[in-house]
Amino acid sequence: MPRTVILGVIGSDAHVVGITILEQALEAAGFDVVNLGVQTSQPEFVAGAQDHGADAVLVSSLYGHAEQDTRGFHHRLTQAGLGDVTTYIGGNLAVGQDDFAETRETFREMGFDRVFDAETEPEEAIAALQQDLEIPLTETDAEEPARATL
Amino acid sequence: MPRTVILGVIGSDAHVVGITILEQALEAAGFDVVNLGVQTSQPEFVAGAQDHGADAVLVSSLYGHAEQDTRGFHHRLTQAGLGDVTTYIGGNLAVGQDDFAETRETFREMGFDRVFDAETEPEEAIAALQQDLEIPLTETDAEEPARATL
Amino acid sequence: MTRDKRLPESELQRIASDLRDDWPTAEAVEFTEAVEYHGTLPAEKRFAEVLETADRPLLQPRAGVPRLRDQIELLEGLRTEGGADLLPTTIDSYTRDNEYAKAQEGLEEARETGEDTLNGFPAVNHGVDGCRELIESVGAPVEVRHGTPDARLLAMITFAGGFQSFEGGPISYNIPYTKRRDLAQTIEQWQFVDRLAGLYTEFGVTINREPFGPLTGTLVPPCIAIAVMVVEGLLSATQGVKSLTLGYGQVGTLVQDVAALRALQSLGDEYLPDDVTVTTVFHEWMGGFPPDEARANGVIGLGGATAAIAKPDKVITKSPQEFRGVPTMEANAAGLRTTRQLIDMLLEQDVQIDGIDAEQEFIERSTRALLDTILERGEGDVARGTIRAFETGEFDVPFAPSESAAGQVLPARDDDGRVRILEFGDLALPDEIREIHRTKLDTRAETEGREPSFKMVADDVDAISEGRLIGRPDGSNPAPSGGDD
Amino acid sequence: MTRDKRLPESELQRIASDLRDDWPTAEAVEFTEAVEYHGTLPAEKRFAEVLETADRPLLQPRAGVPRLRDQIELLEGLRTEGGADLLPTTIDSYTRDNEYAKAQEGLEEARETGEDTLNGFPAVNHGVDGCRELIESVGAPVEVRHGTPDARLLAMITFAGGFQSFEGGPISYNIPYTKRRDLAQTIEQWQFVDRLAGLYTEFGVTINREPFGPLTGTLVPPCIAIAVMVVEGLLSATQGVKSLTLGYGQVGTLVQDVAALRALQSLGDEYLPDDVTVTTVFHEWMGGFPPDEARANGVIGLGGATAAIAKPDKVITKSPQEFRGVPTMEANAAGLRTTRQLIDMLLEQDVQIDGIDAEQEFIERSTRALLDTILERGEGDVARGTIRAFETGEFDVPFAPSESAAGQVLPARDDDGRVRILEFGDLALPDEIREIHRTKLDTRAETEGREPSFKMVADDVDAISEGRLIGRPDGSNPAPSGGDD
Repeated sequence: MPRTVILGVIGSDAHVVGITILEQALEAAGFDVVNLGVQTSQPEFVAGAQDHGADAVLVSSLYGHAEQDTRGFHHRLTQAGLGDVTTYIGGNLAVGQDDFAETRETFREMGFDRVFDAETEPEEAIAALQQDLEIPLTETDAEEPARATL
Repeated sequence: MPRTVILGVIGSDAHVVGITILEQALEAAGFDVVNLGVQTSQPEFVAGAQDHGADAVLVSSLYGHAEQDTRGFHHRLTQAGLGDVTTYIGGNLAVGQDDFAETRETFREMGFDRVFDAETEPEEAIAALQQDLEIPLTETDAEEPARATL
Repeated sequence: MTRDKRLPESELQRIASDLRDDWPTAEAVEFTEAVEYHGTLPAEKRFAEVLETADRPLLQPRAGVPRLRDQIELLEGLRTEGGADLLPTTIDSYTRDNEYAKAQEGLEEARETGEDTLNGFPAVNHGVDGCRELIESVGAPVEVRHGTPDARLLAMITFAGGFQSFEGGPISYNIPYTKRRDLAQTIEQWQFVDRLAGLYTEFGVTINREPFGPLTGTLVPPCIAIAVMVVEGLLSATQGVKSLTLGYGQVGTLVQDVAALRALQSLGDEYLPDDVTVTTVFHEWMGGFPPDEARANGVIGLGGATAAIAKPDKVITKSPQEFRGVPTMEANAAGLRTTRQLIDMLLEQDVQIDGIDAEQEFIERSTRALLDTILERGEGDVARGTIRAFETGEFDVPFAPSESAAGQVLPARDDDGRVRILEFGDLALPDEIREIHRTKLDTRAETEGREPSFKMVADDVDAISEGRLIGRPDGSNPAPSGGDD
Repeated sequence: MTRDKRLPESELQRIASDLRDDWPTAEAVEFTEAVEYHGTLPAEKRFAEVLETADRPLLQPRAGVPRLRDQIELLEGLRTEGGADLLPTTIDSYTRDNEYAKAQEGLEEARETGEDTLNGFPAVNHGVDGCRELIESVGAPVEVRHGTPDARLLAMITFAGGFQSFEGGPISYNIPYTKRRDLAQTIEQWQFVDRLAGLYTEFGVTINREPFGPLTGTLVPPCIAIAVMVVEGLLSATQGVKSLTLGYGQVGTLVQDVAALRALQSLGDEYLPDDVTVTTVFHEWMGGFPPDEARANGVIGLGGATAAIAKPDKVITKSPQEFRGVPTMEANAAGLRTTRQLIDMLLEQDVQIDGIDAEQEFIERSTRALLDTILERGEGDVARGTIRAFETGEFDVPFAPSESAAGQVLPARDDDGRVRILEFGDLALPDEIREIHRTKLDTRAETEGREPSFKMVADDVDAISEGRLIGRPDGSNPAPSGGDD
């Protein structure tokens, strides 16, 4: 059974390239992907997760305002009965040259299960999902995806 | 009657491009030119001026040691009975970003009739020679030189 | 319903009068007086005239800071130290969202604290007089560059303020910039801008209009970019615009870039009415830059070389500090001079590269297929056809954030580095053209020993910033880490 | 009398033994031990092997400072921060004049005061052990670059010291560098250097030799440069050299530079014995640089683009600080990275430029005419023929300070920017070739509305540093003054 993953760029951020490539990678790896696109608000994420029975919500942020944009996000999810959904966040999460370990800690405390920097390859996120959602390897890509899977 | 001009790069300086072009320009302007080339010593300048009955001696220096290389030059010329010969010096006459007015003064005091910086066009030196050697304009180039004059 | 029809005078008046309520500086706009004002500007500040009579590619940087004095100083620096032939004024992003009150706040903060809290020049807030002071204080023509989907008030004020060139268009300043702007509405808003430009033109003041060619700046296939340029050109021409500069963003492959610029000029001349003067602008690489000034200079160098061979009318330059965002004036001027040196060393050389004609023919054939579909969908009306073709995905822009675009097209480089299409979605390209793209990408895939897939796209998006053109998987030719890393 | 004959072993020994008296460090040179030492060097430090097996143009900067530690640090910086594939060690100018005592004084002063009073690395004074420490401490092969007419002792010590590549030759390190060195004597001195390299080669240690292609670095017509390269290659090959890198200095015209590099490889392969591996090196522009780093980056950019299209085996890079003399390590590394970025963005592109074949054919025809005359004058002996042809002016190098060259040749650019010959003197080029040069220069003269004359030469010499390729008289396209001016 394919797992459903919700993707989106939060806030008023319009960076679209990374999430487009991530969408392709997740689909190729056998996930059902719902890409909410850029400039997605917290309520839109929650509604998307509810409507599609999401197993995981992946939040992207590249313009440096991730902390403000995700404040209260997990509270909202819990209220909507989605407290168990796996949540990741990735991108340029802080303005300036902060220590990433510190940034990771901040977002872990906010409730995100995993925190990735902007250099993360899609493969890394996929491997993490496979582990966190306890997906047997046979269920997803054992091989290089062919064009047909795109 | 064409006037004779002696050219050379003084000292151990091997910059040849400028003097080659100056030679061509002077010839095109109707002068008899004796180009002693690069790495020419003071005695060679004096001998050249004597042998060819020079009206003017043009000394070039581009490697920053002009002051050392020309010390005593006019004394040598006078001793050889060439005290009247017109002498010019041009090039990068001092190391670093000195004030050129000061540099000019230094070389004027050493006896050079005119002092030029490295940006000087051949035409300027030619005009100066025409004036200093009192050459009527008809004697030299009133017109653009044809290839045949090279 | 949105139609490609000239906006009636009455409608223009009505909208203008409505817009006057949006911000107090609109009060000062008076058309007749503005036309007279333009008449006082010397020939060297008439944008269209300078651009259209130049005998070599003119250079223009990007630049905008909030305060008037600073903007004048910045532009004069770029002109005298960078040798810029044409100057820009880049507008802040609050203005782009029509948030003039926020822009005002930012401007006042900048004035009080001396710090630039806006990322551009809020021309609406500076008003007609501020704009005129700018135009009068700098020694070259100035263009408004912005990214504003609804730029009607900005156009009213900057045209009255003496600007004679205005970037953007309903597709190029909507689809790549924002998520939820309705395309039909944006087309109508730009009809106002173009009609206003057309009216000035009729009164003897030629306003140059420049659709934004690079779109999303990320591996945009030339046929898509050029189709957008022709569509926006047609929409502008309908409103009376007579001076159009069509744009194209460098993809980094010499043959394809030169071919695309030639196709752009050629299709522009063909599709647009005879009384419109079509010029072209080449944008140096708009994708990710290497995080290293020395390598960035290499990217700029290739841009300059391409421009020298393709000979567009204008080149928008990049700076070696591109990777860190807004460059200093000095870095911006350096990008101008590096570009100028390359152009002036190459411009007089006769460089004819094999394969440009074939690539140009392929680009033109593909662009025609898209334009034919658009005109068909609109039953001859380009506005209607554009809206419908975007709805169906028959017209699409890769990596567009907009919900108005299907966003199904994925580009990738072929084995020669040229940008091809990996995923077409419903893009209106016939099978024989699709087949050529597929074959080219299969060849690359074979070279790399992998299947054509989104991984190529991902690798290609990062390649230039990592020091190469094609995102090969083997990690060969790795870039040495720069001193600035 | 000087002949192109292999130096007998006895003669080699005698000269070597005489040279041992020139400076004490020569004592430490022991051939057999040195061969063994080279055997201990890992594959990545074997110069010829690294160069000859590379799959893309390798980059090499110029660099030399007096103290050993500083030189190691400088070279490692250029390798790690600049991405240099091959490293240089540039020798100081006292050593070039064989003034080892003065070099020693300079070295000691540098060690005491910490200031660099020498303009390079005095390898003779550092001796065999110093050289070996250098070779062992850096992670790439290192070449000796110098400009020494009589480089015999330098070769003895640096070969024993682990260097496996050595620049220069009897023409290329004499005629452009000095006034009064006798050419015949210099040829004999380089026969020693080449024979020593040949002997190492016979013992399994390939010493790469690199004639200095740019010569006077000032608008050298390709046929003259290539003829010198072939002559020096032949002289080296006679002495047993098996790895030859022939050089060429960029003139700035894309078609001519690519054609010249191809002609160089092609004639090198043809004229040199089959068992000699011929590679090529392209020197980025050696003439005057703009006094502005941004514009200098443009010149470097064109060099990188040319290299990417011509694909020589090696590129000697320039730095943006060229105009002010010796660059900092950082600027030198920046020049490497700018070049690398351009090469890596262009290398995989298929760029075939029209007219390269025709230009190559013209260059080859001209070069053959010079080489034929040289061989004729020597009655088949290239050494004798070279000496005689220089005496008669049938072989000549423009702007050469040497009294051994007639110095009658004057070059100028044609209307396309290619370097042609304005004044031939007695250069052995047949009338039909001269006529082509004349016609090309007449066309330029017509464009400029002036006669072909030395004024073109003077204007061309300065043109690139003033921001353009061709020294047009009208002063159009003036360079804006740079921020660094």
